Amino acid sequence: MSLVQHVDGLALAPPTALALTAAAVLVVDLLVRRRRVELAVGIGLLGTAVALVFVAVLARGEPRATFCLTAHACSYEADGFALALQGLVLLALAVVLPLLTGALRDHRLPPGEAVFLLLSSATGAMVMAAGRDVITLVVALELVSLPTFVLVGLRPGDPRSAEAALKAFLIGVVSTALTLYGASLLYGVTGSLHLDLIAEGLSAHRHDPLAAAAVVLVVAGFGFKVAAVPFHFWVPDAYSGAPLPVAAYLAVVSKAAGFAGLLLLLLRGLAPYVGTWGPVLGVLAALTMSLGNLLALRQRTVIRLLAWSSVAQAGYMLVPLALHADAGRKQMQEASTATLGYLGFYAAMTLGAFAAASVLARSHGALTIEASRGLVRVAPWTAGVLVLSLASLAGLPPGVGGLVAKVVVLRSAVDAGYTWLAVVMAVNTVIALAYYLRWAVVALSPGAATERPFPPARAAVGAALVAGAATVVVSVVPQLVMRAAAGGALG
Amino acid sequence: MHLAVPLVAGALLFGLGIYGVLARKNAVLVLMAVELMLNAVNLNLIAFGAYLRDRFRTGEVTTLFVVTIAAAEVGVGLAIVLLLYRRRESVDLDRATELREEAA
Amino acid sequence: MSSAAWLLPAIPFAAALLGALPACRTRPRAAAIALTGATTTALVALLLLPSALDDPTRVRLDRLLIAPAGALQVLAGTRFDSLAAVVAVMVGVVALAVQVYSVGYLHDDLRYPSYAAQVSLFTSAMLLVVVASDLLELLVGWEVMGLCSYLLIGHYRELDYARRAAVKAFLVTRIGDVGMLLGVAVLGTAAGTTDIGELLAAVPRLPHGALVAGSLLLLLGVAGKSAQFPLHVWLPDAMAGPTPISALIHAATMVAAGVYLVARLHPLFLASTVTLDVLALMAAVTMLLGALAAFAQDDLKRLLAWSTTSQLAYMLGALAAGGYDAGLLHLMVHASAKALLFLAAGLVLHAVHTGALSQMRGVARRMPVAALALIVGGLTLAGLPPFAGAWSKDSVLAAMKSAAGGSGPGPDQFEGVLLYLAGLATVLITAAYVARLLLILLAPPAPRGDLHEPRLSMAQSVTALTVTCGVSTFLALPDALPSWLPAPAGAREGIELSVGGVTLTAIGVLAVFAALWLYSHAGARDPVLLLGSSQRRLRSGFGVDALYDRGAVRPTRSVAAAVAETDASAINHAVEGIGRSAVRTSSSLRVVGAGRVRSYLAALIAGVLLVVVSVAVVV
Amino acid sequence: MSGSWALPVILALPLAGALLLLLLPEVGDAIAHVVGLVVTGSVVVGVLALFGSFDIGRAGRPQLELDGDWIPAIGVRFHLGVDGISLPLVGLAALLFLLCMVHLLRHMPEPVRPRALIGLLLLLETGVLATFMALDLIVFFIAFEVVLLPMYFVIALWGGERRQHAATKFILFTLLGSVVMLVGFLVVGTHAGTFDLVELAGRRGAGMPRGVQDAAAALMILGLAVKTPVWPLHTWLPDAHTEAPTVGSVLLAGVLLKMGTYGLVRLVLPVVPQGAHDLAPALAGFAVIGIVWGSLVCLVQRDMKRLIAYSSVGHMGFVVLGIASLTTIGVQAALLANIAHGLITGLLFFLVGALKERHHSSEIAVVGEGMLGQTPYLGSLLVFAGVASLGLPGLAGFWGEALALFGAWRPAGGLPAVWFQLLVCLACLGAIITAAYFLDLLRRTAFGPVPSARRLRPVGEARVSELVAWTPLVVATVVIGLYPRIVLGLGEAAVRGVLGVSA
Repeated sequence: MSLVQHVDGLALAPPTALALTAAAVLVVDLLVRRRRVELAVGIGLLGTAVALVFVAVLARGEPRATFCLTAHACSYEADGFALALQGLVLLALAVVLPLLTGALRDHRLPPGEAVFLLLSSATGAMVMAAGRDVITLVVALELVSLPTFVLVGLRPGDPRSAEAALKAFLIGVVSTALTLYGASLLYGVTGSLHLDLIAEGLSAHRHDPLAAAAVVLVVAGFGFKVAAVPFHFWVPDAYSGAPLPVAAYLAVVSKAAGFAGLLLLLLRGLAPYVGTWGPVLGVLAALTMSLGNLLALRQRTVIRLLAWSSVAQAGYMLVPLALHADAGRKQMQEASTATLGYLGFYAAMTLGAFAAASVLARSHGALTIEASRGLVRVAPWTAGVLVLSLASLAGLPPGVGGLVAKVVVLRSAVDAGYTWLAVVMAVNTVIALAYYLRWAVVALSPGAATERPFPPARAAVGAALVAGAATVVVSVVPQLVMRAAAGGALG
Repeated sequence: MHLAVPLVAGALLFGLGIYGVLARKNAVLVLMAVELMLNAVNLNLIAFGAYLRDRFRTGEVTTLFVVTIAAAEVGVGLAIVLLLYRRRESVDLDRATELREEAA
Repeated sequence: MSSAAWLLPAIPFAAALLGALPACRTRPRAAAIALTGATTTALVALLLLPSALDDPTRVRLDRLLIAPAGALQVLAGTRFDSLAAVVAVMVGVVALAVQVYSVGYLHDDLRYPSYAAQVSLFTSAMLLVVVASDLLELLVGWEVMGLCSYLLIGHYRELDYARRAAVKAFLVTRIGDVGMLLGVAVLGTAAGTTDIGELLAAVPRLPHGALVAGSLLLLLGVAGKSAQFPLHVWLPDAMAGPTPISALIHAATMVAAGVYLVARLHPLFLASTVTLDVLALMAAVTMLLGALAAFAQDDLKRLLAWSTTSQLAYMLGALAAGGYDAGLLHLMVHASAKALLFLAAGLVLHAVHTGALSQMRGVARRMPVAALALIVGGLTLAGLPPFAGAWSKDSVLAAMKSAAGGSGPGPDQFEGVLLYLAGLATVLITAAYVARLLLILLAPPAPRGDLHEPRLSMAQSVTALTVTCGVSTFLALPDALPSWLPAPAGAREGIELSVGGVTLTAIGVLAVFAALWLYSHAGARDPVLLLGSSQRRLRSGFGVDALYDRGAVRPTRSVAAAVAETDASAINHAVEGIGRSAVRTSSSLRVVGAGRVRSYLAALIAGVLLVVVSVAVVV
Repeated sequence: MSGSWALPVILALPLAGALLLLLLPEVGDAIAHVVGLVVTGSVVVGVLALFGSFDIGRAGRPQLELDGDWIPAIGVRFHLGVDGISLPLVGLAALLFLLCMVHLLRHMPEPVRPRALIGLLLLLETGVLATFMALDLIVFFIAFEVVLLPMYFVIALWGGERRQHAATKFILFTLLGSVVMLVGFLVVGTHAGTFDLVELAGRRGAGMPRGVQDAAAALMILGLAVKTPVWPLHTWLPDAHTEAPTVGSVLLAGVLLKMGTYGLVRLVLPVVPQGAHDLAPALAGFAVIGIVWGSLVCLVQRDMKRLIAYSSVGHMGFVVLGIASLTTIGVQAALLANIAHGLITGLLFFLVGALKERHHSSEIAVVGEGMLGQTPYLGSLLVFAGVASLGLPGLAGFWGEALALFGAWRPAGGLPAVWFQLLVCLACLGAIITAAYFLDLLRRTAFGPVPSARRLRPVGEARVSELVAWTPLVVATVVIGLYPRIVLGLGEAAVRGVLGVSA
């Protein structure tokens, strides 16, 4: 056994590029005094673009793997699944970074640190997508989470920001502890922490209560990231305490990372115990979407509405994972495709909504729903993106993307025989429409001629338009997303 | 030594940590309770590693990672607690309830 | 589309369309269009008559597929035989008379143009009924006629009672029509066709249930259109319309449609004794009810309306008794007599501006045209020889008598006897109200003061109809009709006339005339006083209207109110309640986000523990 | 993609118009009207061309098909086509949208904003046409959903006083219906392995066990019943109609309701025939309750818009009854009644809208008597529309309802005939009450003396722009009434196909 492994640099290139960019931002920020915001964000975008190029290059070639224990058990795989998610993370980053400029200026946040933290967290998300053993996943999880805690608490002078950070942090670390404890038990049962080897081990240990408990515990940390019930509590508080772009990042990138880990863990590592976790996730999905939608129904501020809506959306994304004990490889593959596909559509539309909210926050100040009255007059394009995004989130045309996403997820529930879950989701869709619409119609209503304290930030409007364009593209050609999502988590 | 001994000890440690998380109002003490939970994990990993005679030394290696994670968490956590203290002059968790669902 | 029979409904339809155009809405243009249309129609009907009578058994068919629906292929078109030809002539002539008359009668009415167009449309619809080859097609004409009747009764739309009468007429006939539609559906689905010829051919192989149910339902339509008990209530009220309309619709054409339909489908009805029983009973009740109510009326037009109801029952009674030719003969005779009476009554009304008989004493003495018309029409209606009414009535009675004897086609003997007795009694009551009418209008002294002179066109058409009616008396109609209108298989052949019967009837009628003359002459009294306290009861037609109001109209309204309330409170409430409960649930879930991070952590760990335990147990 | 591009081109027209108007704020309001007219006009021309190129001999099969992969990952094909069932509805929709545009020229509801309103209506048109052309379950569903948001905004932004409530109720209620329907589609898709309607209709439910068919049919019928609407799922309709602006009411009644019954014929009958057969008696029962219920409510209704809305419940009841009979004649009748209801109720809503504009209320008491006296055109048209709606033979409304009764009197083999016959009798009762309330309505509005107050301040007679918008409806009602073969003949073969009956 050679202690010196061959490391495939190309496979690792995307996260590496991002990590190096993060470091570069920090260094440059120390050296430069003027125009720090533009510079930090600019370098960040550049690094994102480079990483994206690497992803594209990798996507053209054969799947690569590195850090291998044996010939078949590698800890890092740049396969279709990983690349799709990495692409998603990078594209989302390309929207979040410009959004950040406005917040950096308005709240006088330290630009270098903020961009550095964001890029570090994103690096974690990229690694998460490619990690194939529990340790890599947990480390990636921490890498995603820890910088976001700091980002949430970054608003100077605002005690709510610190409170939000603390809540997110505590729930996060407790969840991680649960995951690690579960991982330790899993190691004990199967003798390995590599996903494929865990799967082999679990196959040999059917109906083991300890293993079942370990399965549940190990999922906890990822449940925290995706904001599933009962790990969702931090979401509304953290979103409303955090700067808006950070909330957007949490809602999209961090959630995507959580789902990446969850899919890998469940479908690849814990697949033999599908009979255990399948029904549990079905129930959790139902609870998550119902709770999220019901609570979103009465929100008056934009940000809490989006927060609860993102909880509800997580519930939808969990639906495909509700599998029956007899689910075979094909069903798991489809479940992965469905969740990943939904994630793709979700990213586009959620970013659109957050971007519009950012524009709103600048042009209107207060962030109540009522404050967006007359948005269509002040910023027609942003209003358009907002309505399109909300329609997508609700799953109604013209947001065909969101509609297709819902169809995909519902289909997998019906396929799996969880028709009740499909009906619950159907009812939830209706509740959700009620609050999305309430906002949309306010934004489109002619309002009192509002004074504009700031002109809408051009970067934010641009970000909104990019997200809107993405939503349109995935609405017209949903196959783009679905094809990318078809690279399953099963390897 | 029988495997059960370290495992039970780990479970107790973990339970203690959970108790601490739930019972303590002081944010710093809650942080310490989380450390207890992570150490329970370490205990488990070491015990299983020894028991399984894992040729990859997975248990031991993972422990190193967990220790690092714990350190990072404490670093970030203390910073946040400090931040809160600077704003509120209190580290009482029950008093940090400004962010909540509004009454309808 | 080659048959000239198409022209019959098409010409007046074109006239109606033209008349509805904005450009044609001036009085002279409207009159020109309407008169041209009516004249052409009558001419076409007359021209088509000889060839149809040449070979009375021949049926000319010209059909076009208009509604291919599954197994049912509705071929609409014309079915022109001698029956259709004869009735078409009747309709054409009466319609022409009415159009001519209306030019004068509505001389000062601004709404004449639309009126004329509606009459044209009406004529077209009636002729469509006459020539229709398919029951659904027939139903089109049948109900469009109902619509025109509705519009024309409501002509004086400012008058509340006219509006109400219009609605009532449409609604009551609609009840019958829906029944009839259902009947067509029953028969049509059973026979697989709604074509009249094919349906009649299929009668022997129809299931008995479908035959009985279908024919009974058709009868409902007949009752509605021909104002038979229990759907007769609309006709007296319908007199709210202009008088020519009363003549056209409510004497000669629309109400005749019911009789025509029974004649058209006679074999179908003859095949179901139950239906004939019901028809006989209906006719018996209606003829007595109508005659008695007519006698008690205070209003000239209402008197004539009730009389119509009663006489239509005669025709239907004849058909029920199997007397095909007798019924049709009476239809013709009555149509011309009643049209004449109505138009003459219109002259009187036009002159005195009131419909009350008590205001009309002696009026006709100063109006020779009207007087002559009233005498000819009245005596025809009463059935006094040598007027044609005597022959037609007698043949009807003869048919009923045979039915009462239980021989030949017809209802069961019991119903036959009832029918015959009612027929006999009605002869006498009819004589009584005709005598009353003539006595009042012709009794001396003639009133003084101004009377409106009838306009020329009105006088013309009345004269023409008087002549027609008078001439028909001397025509050998009773002889000719059976050869023109060969009875369908199973019906009674020909017209049975017995000198004895006619004589007896005549003596009875004369006796009634004499008695009333003596009564009224003695103290210039209205014979209606004979009725004493029961007059009011009879005048209201035995209170059937009030009964309907209490038994059907008001309950329906209260049910409707209750349903509307349930819809608003229960169903709608349930739906909106679901929405509200979602919002309530949302509010009560607020505790989930109460802000304390330690409760968050507790819930988190409790949740995980719950799942861990349950999973570990289940595994 | 393979096949004819005619249908997508027709769909693209209103979509492009909508995008042009909604996305380019620089487009002036006057241009908006022009764009609306030109686009809907060219759609009508396009649809006429469709009629021209349609092979009536093969009306039973979809024609002018376009078929291609759209989302292969979940087996969704972009499959469009028209047959004898959908073509008349496409024609109806195209016509009504054009007429609405004509109407809007002179009658913009408050707040005016023509660019937005016309843009939304064009979007609506895209969805409606796509629904009638879709030959894939998922594409159908998406098109079905396209109409929701535009209609919601039309009601919520241009509606009456309680518009927000009505609009929300409309969209939530119908969305609930359509997602339930989607679950039904997915059940079908799971068991059949395809969403393609032509393929599914060809199999006629083969391979789907009875329980699955029943479940799928129940879900689909439930969803479509909300849209139709079938009693007791109708309560969104009166509110939506009452609050919507005139064009909204016209399109709701004239086109959107049709999507529900079209769905029953297009999706339920051929795809899950066994399920349809099992549920038909219950469906017919609800339909007939709706007929009687709706007409009774109308009897005591004081608002004309609500009255017409409830009358729609009754009329659609006849349509559903015809469909539930599962006979060729019944289903053909239903399709005809669909078209007739679209024309007649569209006309009625135009008229009531005109009255509301003049009197600022659609209360019967406010509108008052004497329309024939003061505004003879408006009055006569109201009488015409009223008697057409009550099913006068010779006008379009008659044939559908009459033939539906024919179909239901002798339902398809295996259905309880006595039950259906009882229902037919009840439906006849409803038809009588329908006549009663329409006649009562006319008595209290069209007829009667002109109120003295109104003599001093005359109410405007119908304008040319209004007459232009209404005349085609009148003409079509008469023509179809006299010669229903135009519609029935088109549908015959296709209906046989849907029911799996050989000619």
